[in-house]
Amino acid sequence: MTTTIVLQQAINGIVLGSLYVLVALGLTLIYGVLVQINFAHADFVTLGAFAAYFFMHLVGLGYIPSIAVALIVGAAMGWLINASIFTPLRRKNNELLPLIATIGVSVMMQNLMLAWFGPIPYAFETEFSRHVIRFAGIFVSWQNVIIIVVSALTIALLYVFMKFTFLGKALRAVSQDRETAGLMGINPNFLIMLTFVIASALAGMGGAMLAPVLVLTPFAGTSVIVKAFAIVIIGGFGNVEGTILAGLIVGLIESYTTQFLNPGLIDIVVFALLLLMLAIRPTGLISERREENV
Amino acid sequence: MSALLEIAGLELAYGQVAVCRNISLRLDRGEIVALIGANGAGKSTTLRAIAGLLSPRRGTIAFGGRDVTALPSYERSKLGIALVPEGRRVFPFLTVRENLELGGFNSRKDPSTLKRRMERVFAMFPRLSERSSQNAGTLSGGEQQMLALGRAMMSEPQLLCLDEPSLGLAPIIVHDIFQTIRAINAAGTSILLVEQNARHAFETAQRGYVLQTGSVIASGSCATLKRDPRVQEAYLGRTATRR
Amino acid sequence: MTRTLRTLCTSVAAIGLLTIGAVAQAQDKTIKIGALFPMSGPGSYFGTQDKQGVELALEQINQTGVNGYKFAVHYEDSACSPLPATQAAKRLIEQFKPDVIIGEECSDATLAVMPIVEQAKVPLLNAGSSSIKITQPGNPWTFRIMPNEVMQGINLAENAYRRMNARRAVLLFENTNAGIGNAQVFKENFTRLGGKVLAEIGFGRDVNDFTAIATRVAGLGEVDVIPTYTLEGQGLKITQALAQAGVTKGGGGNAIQIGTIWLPFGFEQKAGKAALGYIRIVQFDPTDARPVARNFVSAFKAKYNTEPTHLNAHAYDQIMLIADVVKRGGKDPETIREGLAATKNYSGVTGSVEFDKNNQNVKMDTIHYMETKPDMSWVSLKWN
Amino acid sequence: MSATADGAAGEPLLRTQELQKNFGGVKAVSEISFDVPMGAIFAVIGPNGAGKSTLINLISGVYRPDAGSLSFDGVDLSTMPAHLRVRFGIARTFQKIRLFRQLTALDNVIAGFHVHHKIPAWQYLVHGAAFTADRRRCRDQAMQLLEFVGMSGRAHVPAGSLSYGEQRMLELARALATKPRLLLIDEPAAGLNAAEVDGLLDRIRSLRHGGTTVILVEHNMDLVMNVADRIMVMEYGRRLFEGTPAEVQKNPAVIAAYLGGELL
Amino acid sequence: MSETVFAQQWLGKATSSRARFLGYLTAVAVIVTLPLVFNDTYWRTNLTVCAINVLLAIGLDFILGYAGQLNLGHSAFYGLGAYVSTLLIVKLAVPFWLAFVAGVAFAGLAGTFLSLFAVRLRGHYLAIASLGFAVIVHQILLNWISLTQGPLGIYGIAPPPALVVDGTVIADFRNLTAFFYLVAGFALLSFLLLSQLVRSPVGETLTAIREDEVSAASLGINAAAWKVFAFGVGSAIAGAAGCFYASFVGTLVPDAFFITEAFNILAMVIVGGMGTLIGPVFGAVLLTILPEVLRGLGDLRLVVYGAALTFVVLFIPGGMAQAANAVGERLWRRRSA
Repeated sequence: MTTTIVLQQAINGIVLGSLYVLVALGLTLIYGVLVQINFAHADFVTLGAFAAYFFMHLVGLGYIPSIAVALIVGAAMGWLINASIFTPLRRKNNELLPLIATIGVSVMMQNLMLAWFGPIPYAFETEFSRHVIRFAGIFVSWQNVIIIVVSALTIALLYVFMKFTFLGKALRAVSQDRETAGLMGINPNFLIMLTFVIASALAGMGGAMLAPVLVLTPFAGTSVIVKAFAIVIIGGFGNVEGTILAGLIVGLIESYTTQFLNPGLIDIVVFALLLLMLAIRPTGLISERREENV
Repeated sequence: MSALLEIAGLELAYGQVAVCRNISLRLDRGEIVALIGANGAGKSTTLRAIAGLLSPRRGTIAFGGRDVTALPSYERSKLGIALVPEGRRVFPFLTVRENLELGGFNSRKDPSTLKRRMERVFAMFPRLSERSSQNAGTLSGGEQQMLALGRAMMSEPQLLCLDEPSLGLAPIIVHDIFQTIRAINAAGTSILLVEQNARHAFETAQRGYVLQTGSVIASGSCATLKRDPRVQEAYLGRTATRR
Repeated sequence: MTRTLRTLCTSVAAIGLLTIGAVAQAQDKTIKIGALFPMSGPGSYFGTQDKQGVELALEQINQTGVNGYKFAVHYEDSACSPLPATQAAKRLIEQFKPDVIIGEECSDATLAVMPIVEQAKVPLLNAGSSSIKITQPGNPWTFRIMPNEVMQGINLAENAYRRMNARRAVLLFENTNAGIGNAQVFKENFTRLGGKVLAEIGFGRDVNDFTAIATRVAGLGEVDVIPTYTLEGQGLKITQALAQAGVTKGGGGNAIQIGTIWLPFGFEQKAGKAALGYIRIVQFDPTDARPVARNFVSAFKAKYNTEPTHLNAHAYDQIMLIADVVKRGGKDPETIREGLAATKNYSGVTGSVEFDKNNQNVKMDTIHYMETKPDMSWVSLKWN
Repeated sequence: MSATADGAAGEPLLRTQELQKNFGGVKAVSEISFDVPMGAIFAVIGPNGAGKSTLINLISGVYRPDAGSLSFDGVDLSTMPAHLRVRFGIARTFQKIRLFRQLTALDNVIAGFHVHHKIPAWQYLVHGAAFTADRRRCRDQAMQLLEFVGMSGRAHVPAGSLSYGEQRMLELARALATKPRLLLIDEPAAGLNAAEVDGLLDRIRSLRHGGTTVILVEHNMDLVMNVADRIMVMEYGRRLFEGTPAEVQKNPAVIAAYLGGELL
Repeated sequence: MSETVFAQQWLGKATSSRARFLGYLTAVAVIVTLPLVFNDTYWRTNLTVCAINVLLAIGLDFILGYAGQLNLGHSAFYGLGAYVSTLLIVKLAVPFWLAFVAGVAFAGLAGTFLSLFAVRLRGHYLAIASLGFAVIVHQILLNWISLTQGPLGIYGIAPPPALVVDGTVIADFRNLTAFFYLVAGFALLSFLLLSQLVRSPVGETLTAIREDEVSAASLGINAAAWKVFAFGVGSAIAGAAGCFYASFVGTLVPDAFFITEAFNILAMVIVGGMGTLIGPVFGAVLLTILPEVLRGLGDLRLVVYGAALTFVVLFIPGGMAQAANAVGERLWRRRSA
């Protein structure tokens, strides 16, 4: 009985963790390349969820195509916020200003969505939500299977992109040394834009994947973003592998805290882990450290 | 011979602090030209301006007869300017092979050319081939310098700018590096060299420009420069003669 | 600089006063109703629906007026939070000078507003906050037409124990004033009767995935009832997760979810098969045969083209009760307060109203039990 | 003129033993031992990347040594944090200029008085007579220091807007504000023109007359040969040679390694 | 960054001590007259909220603008001040002013503790660590029900006891005007002390740390200790704001100290102009009044608020201090021309 529960909670945790990874990866990518935090990232998630909802309900092509639509909507938002906020502020070379600006954008987006979509939660039902696989006391809904599969595929695709394509390598180069990347013939501005688009596309897609899980209101993304920040730090800012690992860990913490402690304590446990991480390994789970040159 | 690089009246500054006041120089196709001077004279800054990392306050940079003053670094790279920056600046968390591939970013759509170039670089520096799947950050100083040089060569530039290639390297390695530099030049690449090691600079280059506090104070063939007292002064300070 | 700012503030304040004043003085004989609803943030879930009910009621009573009075409503965003609610209440009282105030939904906000209305001597009519503190001790200026957490909790616990023969319960509740309060009352009464509470699982409003909670409930062994105190959004997720985990009837288990009036009509349709067997208290029953309910439902559908919720109904009832008080002679804050206190057997959409000495509605016909059938329709359980 | 003879007799002001510092497997400084006598001007030369700046960073406390020890006036410095070393009388300038760019030149120097304020703590909140006196004293002394480095006319210019040479001089003035017994100067002549170098040379000499011991890292041989009592030559993190200027100039290994052989 | 520099120069240096004295006199006059000009309870409430927010903003500015530490968790200290003082009053019947001191001290100690822990962290790491701290504090307030009542809240918190001298009531804090004078007076005093502090060597020390810690260490500055000090002072001031909040609103629930509150305070500092003390004062006033003034816009009020915040950052990155500076400079130029 207990092993079943532990196993079941592991599955629950991994499902949730893979969703967090999708959201946190975007934050990490942006941080890696720009050393900036985008607070509006959460609202891209929400927007992606709504895009998927309305596409499903107005166009009626089913859930899977709606994920693609959410991805595109997220990408477009990423492009927009990069062009309107980060590009003009990059010249000011200040780490605070873009952060505050994105808080402003976040307030604006949330309330615009509130005006358009209203506060009453949308029931996001997909054709997979109600089908449950049961095996030896373990249950998984098809929706969750899709979440795991799509997340794993996305992460794999992203990995292939970063590892094996020229653009992906260029992107990593830009995050390590923007100036030298320029010497290679790489246009850093283009790649920063690309990073934003990819990160936001992930957020949008994350939204579509989260939509059946989330309580879908204009404030839905906010509930995820604080944890996403924790994941990004636990994984090490700008570190993709660390973020994936940390995302899964936080997902597991959430399910095991629920099982053995109390769901009210989830945030305390997650952020205690965060502070512990910062105390013992300030650069994250998988460390990349450089000496300061004086 | 025609001028590959022609710089006129360059004034460069970081923020409000002027570093170079009036730099004019010229480099012909096939030449190795050395820029020499004491620390802080503005040598590296001049190279950065040539590569497009710093836009000048005043003055022009022409490359292959075309005014490139306003072009960003990645556009200049496409025209055939490559810079091996001070401190090598390899991408530490990319493998050696990935570093090299990025060096050939401009030819990314032509895999066969890239393959040929990479083989050439590996032939030049067999050590790199042995370590091709290692992260560049784990290489020794000398190996990083080889990588930086190889990476620059991956674009088969017309002009290769080298910023202190001997910095912090053991003599044997420095020797090797300079041999390679000469070989690269012999194969047709023009080279602009900033070097603190006077012997190597003068042994390698045909002509030189001497910089002092941001201005060119002497120029000419290396043979004549070697004997010019102003060179010793600019390079090493007025020597102990005054005592 | 400072002087400019002060001038600026004064002029802005003046403009504000003028606009509000203009609305207020449009009619000579007007009963001014101030509405404190959460209209920003997640709490706007309540405000939006409240507003619909109010608008419908206004439309109806202003066609003819009552005793020659027309009704005007001014909304302020009280944001479901003490300080904003205080600010909103003061602004409302100062600038709109209402004869009566309706709202807030969240107990914290209502409790924060109560001293202010008492000081200003303006009656406050509440229909959405369940905390017992609002009417115990309460104050003479605050009235509540909804049954409080104690009334609901005792009733629910007794019915669960006696009629459903439940002995083992698991409490699921959001970590809010109302969630905790309701769960505690149930627990006290259920254990007093001899039942056993196997687990109390509270969770924040930011918890999304309830599979983990459902898994935990499933691991607790035999469970008879699961009293659940959440809003619609999380409620849907919980019901589906419990069914998935095979805990509740909807998922082939034996446990039955029970709950208070928080969930809107239509919840079962949204939740689907998972909601099978759900038994809950509703205050507003759209199948209610009384004419007042019938008229409300049809008028609401005509105006908004959607089924009304209990929030719509409560807001509607608040206005209609005020209209009734005006009919009985209420014309200013003091007389409206007296009128409210004197209410006897007023029949509203959500049931009848009669206040005790603490101004709590004591009519138990506001507590109906409904059970969800396999076709997702409701059947009334007539447990009162 | 040379203080070497007197200084060698007494206890050295600074003594380093077998100092070692690694960066990711590279030995930036290895097995460096030397003594700096009281009142001496001790120069460290060597090619770029030889480990000179790392040595300065070890002495000033920016880095902790991986092995070896260093003591100042008999006090062990090995584990002492940088800011405490200042209280013992060690000050420094930086190779890559690190001024407070947004503060004026004057305020940069005043910031250097940090360890020398002697006012009761409450007067930080209620500015009384002692506070005003201290302010005036700091201001006056700061102006004197600016005058010393020839910058009294630029006192109210933000440091970031000063010319390169001025910034170097301002760093020197700021370091002097801490009233050091040992001053570490890292490439002060880099980017200076000949006239400025002359001025620098005079200032270093007058510092020595004032009793300050100086460790000078420099490429400018003119400067080094003219002011230094002793010179240590470094290469690849190791000590290649140590001696008087005359000895250094004659040593063939030094000439080969640093000066580029045939050039001189 | 350069915009803030100009603002600092103009606002910080160009004022002589006489001008400052006149400034404080004006401030006192403004504080005294404000409740007389705005003579309804709604605006008097807003005035007090402004004064509370001014306290929060100058406290954060001291940490952020002067010591250069990106603190995203200011709401935690605000909440700790509120809860500690209130719990002492409610549970142990401690006299208000003693509880006030305890609340301030506890918040200050919490800030010191966080800072000691986070002293190695820089930039965004510190930002997220402080954010994490704020999340934890909020969650503890929410979950430790036996102590804090959690979401059930604490109600009917009394205002500070009336000020009585020789049997005559001088100030009864149930009166809004008196309460405003109390908080505004405290804010003015805090401002005065902070301003004295930043114009003393402490100001230079903190600026030096903000600009370059390595360089500061080379001047004997113990950056870690001073950063902890600044954090402690800033969070203690937030604690004071919390004590006032509790006794002013009379109701205490943990959600009042959710992390969005920290963002609001941060926005006040930025919009006002960080690194100047006077800027955040106006930033706090503006961002407290703006949402109230925008109430007329109904649903779109927060959209406009968000847009305004973004706009300020994009076009006036030095905040109101920069704008005032630009205007002042232009006027000065015109006069001298």
